[in-house]
Amino acid sequence: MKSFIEYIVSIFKGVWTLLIGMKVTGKYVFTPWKHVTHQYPENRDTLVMFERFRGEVIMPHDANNEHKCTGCGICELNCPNGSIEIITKSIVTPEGKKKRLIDQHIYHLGMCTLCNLCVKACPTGAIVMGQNFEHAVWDRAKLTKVLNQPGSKISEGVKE
Amino acid sequence: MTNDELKTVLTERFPAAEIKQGFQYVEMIVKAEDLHETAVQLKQTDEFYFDYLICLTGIDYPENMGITYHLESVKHRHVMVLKVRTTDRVNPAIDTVSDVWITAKYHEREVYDLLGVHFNNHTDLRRLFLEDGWGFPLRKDYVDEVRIVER
Amino acid sequence: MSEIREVIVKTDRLATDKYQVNMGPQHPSTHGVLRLLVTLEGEKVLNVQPHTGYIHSGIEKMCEAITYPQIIHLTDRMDYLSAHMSNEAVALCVENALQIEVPDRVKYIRTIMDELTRLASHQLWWCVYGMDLGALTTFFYGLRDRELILDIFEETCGARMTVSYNTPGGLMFDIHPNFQKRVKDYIKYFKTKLPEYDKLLTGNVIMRERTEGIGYLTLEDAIDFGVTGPSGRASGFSSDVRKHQPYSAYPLVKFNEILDHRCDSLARYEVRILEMWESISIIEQLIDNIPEGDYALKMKGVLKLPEGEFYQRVETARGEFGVFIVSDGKKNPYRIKFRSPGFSNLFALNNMAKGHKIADLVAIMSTLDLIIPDIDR
Amino acid sequence: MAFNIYDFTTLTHDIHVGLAESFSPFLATTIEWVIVGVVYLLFVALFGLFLVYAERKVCAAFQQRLGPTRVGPWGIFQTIADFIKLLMKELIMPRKADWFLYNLAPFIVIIASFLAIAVLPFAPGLQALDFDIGVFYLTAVSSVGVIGILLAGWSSNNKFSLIGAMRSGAQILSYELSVSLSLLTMVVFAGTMQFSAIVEGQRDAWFIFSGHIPAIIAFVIFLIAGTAETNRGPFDLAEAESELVAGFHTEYSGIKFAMFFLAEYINLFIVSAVAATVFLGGWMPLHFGNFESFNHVMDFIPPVIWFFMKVLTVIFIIMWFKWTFPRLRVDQILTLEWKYLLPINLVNILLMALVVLTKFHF
Repeated sequence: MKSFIEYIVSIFKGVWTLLIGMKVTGKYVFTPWKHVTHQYPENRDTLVMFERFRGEVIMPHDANNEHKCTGCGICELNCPNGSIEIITKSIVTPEGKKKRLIDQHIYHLGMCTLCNLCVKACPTGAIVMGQNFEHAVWDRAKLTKVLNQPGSKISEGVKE
Repeated sequence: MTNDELKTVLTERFPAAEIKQGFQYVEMIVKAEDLHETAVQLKQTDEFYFDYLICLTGIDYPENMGITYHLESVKHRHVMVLKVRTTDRVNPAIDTVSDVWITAKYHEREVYDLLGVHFNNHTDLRRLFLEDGWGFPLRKDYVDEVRIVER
Repeated sequence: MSEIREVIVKTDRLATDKYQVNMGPQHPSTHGVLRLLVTLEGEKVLNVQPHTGYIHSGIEKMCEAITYPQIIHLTDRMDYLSAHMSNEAVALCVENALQIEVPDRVKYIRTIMDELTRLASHQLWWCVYGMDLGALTTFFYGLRDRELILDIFEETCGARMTVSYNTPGGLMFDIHPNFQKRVKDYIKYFKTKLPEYDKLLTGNVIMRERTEGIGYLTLEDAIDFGVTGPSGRASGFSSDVRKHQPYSAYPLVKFNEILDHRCDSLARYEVRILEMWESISIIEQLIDNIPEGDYALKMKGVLKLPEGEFYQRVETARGEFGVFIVSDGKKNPYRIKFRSPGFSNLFALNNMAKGHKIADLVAIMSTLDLIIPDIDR
Repeated sequence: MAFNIYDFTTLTHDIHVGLAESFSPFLATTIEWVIVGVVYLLFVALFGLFLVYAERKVCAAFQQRLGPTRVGPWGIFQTIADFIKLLMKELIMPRKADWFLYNLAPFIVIIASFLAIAVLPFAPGLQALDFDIGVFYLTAVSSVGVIGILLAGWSSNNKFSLIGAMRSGAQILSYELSVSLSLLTMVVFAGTMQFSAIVEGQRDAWFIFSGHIPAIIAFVIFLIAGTAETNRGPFDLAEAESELVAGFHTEYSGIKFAMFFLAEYINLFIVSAVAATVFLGGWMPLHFGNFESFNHVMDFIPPVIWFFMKVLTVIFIIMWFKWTFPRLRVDQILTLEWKYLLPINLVNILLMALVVLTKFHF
């Protein structure tokens, strides 16, 4: 008899726990406007990434097409994956001094793990992390980028 | 037991072994032939009772192959490092401790896989991660011109 | 007579037939690319043999070629759910070897981040566990709450999962001005959601039937196999590194090590649920008291560790994570070994799943909370 | 042709008379068959698609998501797009599969669902087959589907499929008992097996109200067993995704997979429709004793709408089960049936017999 009562009680207890679970999900199903989905491509205009978000390495240029990169190569040294290559060129200044300048700051986005070490190491703050995260391209070669724009030069006042 | 006490007791117990205070833990270097016996004693003696093998690392030193065991006693909460070395770098072989700590069975398989150290009496010594016929990548003389790009 | 015997022989042959099934590497419940070679008799599991290496990436070998600050970003990729703890392990190991003491602010922030990571990891575990049991809705509730933690990470660290927030000697950035407020808001929010987890799954009679007494792992076996973390603690194995070898700000906070002696799947489940409460309490103790100061020490451009061997243990969401650095005085390690909790935990699976049904195998594997890159490295 | 939304008897009768006048009796019957077949096919396909869409939206609401939004407004054409995709997919067959059985299985499964749908009364006069053993026929043909599932699992030569099929076999055979017994309880109460008569008997009060306690118990048992019979969560262990990848239909692709998929939803509809018909009064409007005005307002809603409202409510409850509960293990599912549902059911039939004998009902 005792086991029979236990049997009946176990049925009601089990059903009760199930009903509690259904109450939790029921609370959500009847408030469907409280959804948490972000509709990504639709909300592109209003989507603001956090300022520290690491999407890619970029080199900001100002209005005169000037950047701050001296071509020192510290970022290249600090990169764990070899995704940065610095190509420098030697020019002769009007004063007759020989000077090394950045020719191309090559950045392989496909190899980059976005660890922020290059940005942290850069002595002049020439490179920063950009917020763009839509990197899909059809051709892998497009992931190799030249960060300094053509014809750009180093801005005045950046100490070398 | 604190490190100092442990060191004293270990010195008494294993006179043949080389015992020193390492950076954090007491380190004991035993000969390869004494390893299994030492391991059994370390686990079963009540004052040590090292029942938890934290980590088993194979290291390719310049002259020899070494295995480092990090041991902890759950009962006494002391930690020590047991080391064993073999000078044979071509076909290194060391006794297994997998019958003492079961977890060593799989750590040893990993060491065998990556360093090519053979463990005597191991019941199931197969490669763990890599394919058969692959080299031993954690050895310092490992060359792989295709996959490793030097900078 | 002979006919009868023939029939008996035939049915006999039908009756006892073992067969092997490959679960994985592309199986929905192996959480990645683990392959289990399961020997079955009907639905009963006779033997489970894990085959690893499908996502072996040679991180230990790669680390031998790069410098210490660079190693940190590779540790993100091992146990991606406890990325911050793995980062911290390397940073602590290097700091210990160099014998430098980081500012208190760094310690506090690291600890808060640790616990947030643990919360996020346990939430993901919870939702995946529900899914492995067949309750698909838990998956979305868990992710919903985890997403907010990842937002906090993104705001402060710049990345959601592979945070790379630690550097030897401190942190990559200072915390974001919004950080404290956001964390407090989150804790307030999550305190209302965590009881819901209990209502939805913990109390559920089906879930209890599925887990009670399933996947028994004795204390001796847990220690022998080195099963640490919540899985080990559910067997009574007191293995919390935060308690036994405290690091960062853990000596300063009060918290309980959750121990359970029931040793089954339900115990492993409940230990994790209770650990979430503990994490909340740790965060609450620290979040208002973050001291002012530097967020990082000024370190040399090239870090060189003294010659020697250094070992650092931390507690990740899955168990004890160890970094063993053998240094020969150069700027990169001579040998680095990561003692990953998943590796040791995985191989106890055979011991636990033997004799249970195939559905239990999935449930047991899920309670171990395996992350495959953590195993393969 | 007199079209009346409240009663389709005249409409069907007019069609029959019209056909019989223009054609020979044999041809007329054939044309009627074809018309009925096409109508049912269309209904099943469209309602199946609607159910898939509804399931996705309901499930999304449970999980605080939005569900499909891209194809058409609110994603209403999503399932149609999915169906077109499935139609165009390559049919892959494992090399060592049993060719004949492998291709036969999906048809058996879907034919079984079609057979069962024939006896359901959608509205007065809107019923393909109305014969005196309707309930008996329904329980008989609805269990034919398990043969298809077993064949599918066995013939695809995949161990996961085989395990799934065996689980499904054990499960459906067991739960068939509970479904039949709970229906039997109501047959005892109604005193007939004919669906139209069962609905007619609920003109004053639905059976779940007039049969009070035993009817409610039977309803709950029918819901549980019906969920199990349709292989839906929490009893979806035949296709347990986290354990068996996709169970018995792991190896099926394209349109054959679509047939299994559709059959699952038709079965869901059938179970809900039977529950609605036997317990909730089918197409009968909600009537309360002597509230004449209220009853009159209820009568104003067409019977077809009543029927589908009830069916969709039951379907929603079954979906609620699926999106809340974890899955049972195979031994627990059998324990639930043999140790809980079956004894309760047997006692319940006795109780119902007592209720009927003592006329202790409304």
